[in-house]
Amino acid sequence: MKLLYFAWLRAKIGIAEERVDPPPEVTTVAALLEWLKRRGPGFAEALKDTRIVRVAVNQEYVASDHPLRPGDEVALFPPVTGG
Amino acid sequence: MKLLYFAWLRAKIGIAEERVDPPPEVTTVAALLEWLKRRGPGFAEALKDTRIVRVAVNQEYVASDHPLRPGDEVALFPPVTGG
Amino acid sequence: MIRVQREDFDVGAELEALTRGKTGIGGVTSFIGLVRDIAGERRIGAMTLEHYPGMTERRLAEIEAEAHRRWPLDAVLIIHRYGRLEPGERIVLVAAASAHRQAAFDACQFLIDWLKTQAPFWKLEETPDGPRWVDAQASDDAAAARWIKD
Amino acid sequence: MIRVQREDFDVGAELEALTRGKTGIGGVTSFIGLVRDIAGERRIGAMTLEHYPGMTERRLAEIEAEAHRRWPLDAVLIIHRYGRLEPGERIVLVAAASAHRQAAFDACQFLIDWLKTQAPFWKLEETPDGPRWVDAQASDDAAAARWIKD
Repeated sequence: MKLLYFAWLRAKIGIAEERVDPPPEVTTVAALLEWLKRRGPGFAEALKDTRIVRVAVNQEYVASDHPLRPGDEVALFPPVTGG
Repeated sequence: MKLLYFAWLRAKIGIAEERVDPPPEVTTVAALLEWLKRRGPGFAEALKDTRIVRVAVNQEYVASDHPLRPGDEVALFPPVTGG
Repeated sequence: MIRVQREDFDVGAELEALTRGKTGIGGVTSFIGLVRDIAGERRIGAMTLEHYPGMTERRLAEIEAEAHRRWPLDAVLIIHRYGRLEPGERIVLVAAASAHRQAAFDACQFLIDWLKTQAPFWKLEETPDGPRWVDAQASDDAAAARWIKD
Repeated sequence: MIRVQREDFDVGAELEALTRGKTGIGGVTSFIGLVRDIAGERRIGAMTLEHYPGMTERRLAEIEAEAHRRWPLDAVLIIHRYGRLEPGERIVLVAAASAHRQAAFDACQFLIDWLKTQAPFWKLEETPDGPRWVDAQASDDAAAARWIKD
């Protein structure tokens, strides 16, 4: 699974992109976020309020119950501020 | 008094601009329109429905009861269609 | 700024000049009106725009001033052409620049809506059946009426 | 047409290209977003726009397609820049061309409102107190919510 982090999530986590192989019980976006939080203080800080974390799977916005598959591209980022 | 005609009013009346000296009882826009109607068939045709005639005195839109003075510039035209 | 002219205008240069050196502007909304080759059912060859020199400039200046009174704008632009114009040619450019996007949008819509019912311009279309004066549109009156304050 | 690029764009040339040869277009409404030197109380030196390559283009293409579904448009344009931009620089250009003025206005407003809440861009401002990520605006959510159909 490919993970991408943007804006202040990237800054807090300290990496822009990584490949991970989460345990089999991580089958949804919500489970992935909980698993990531436990990977270190940067993750815990970046993901402490998941209500303000937006998630895209394969470049489409998804809700927290969205199912995940091993080959997915999952991006985590704050609310967008373009335009 | 200077009179200006635009668009199809000008085309029907056949002149773009003239100087007139109406009789003393022509003290308002409404009276001017009635007096002009009697000046010939082009005027009668152009002014037969005064509801669709717009009037500007000294380049400001006015209503039919607006008073007139000898030195005024009075323009008659159809509803505008710019933009 | 307002201008009434026979010549075409350069949209990019005009909008650039409108905002140059004003770094508090967050957005510029503009509307360009073009000559269409069809109006309702009628095919149009070209049109000639007549106007009332002097009064046109006065009305446009009043519309510009009214926009400034109603919204917090950094700049307003109205350029309107007259003379003979072919399909595809530009007729009018209106633009409003503001720190705030919604003010720029609302003011720009106000400018074109009021211009259409207030500025003394008239269109004579060249049609296959001969020249034809364009009628005022009830929809333009309705659009302008949105901006009348109670 | 959509484009995501680091370089500046030529507004006049872009709008000209949008309408060229399409003589059924009556009006083009456009919005240009610019970098402001002040945001709320904070003085801004410059900002860096980050984006999500790939997803950005997909979202903008969906916004373009949605505008075409909702209004009778002849053309839609979205150009958005990324990278470091100084006050006064252009960030974004959106435009909608239609036979009908109101459709052009509504579609243009929709484009920028949806872009602001949907397209994955983030702004990092340079302030006297150091770099600062711009917060999403509740007013932008409210503006976008106008276009949600029941």
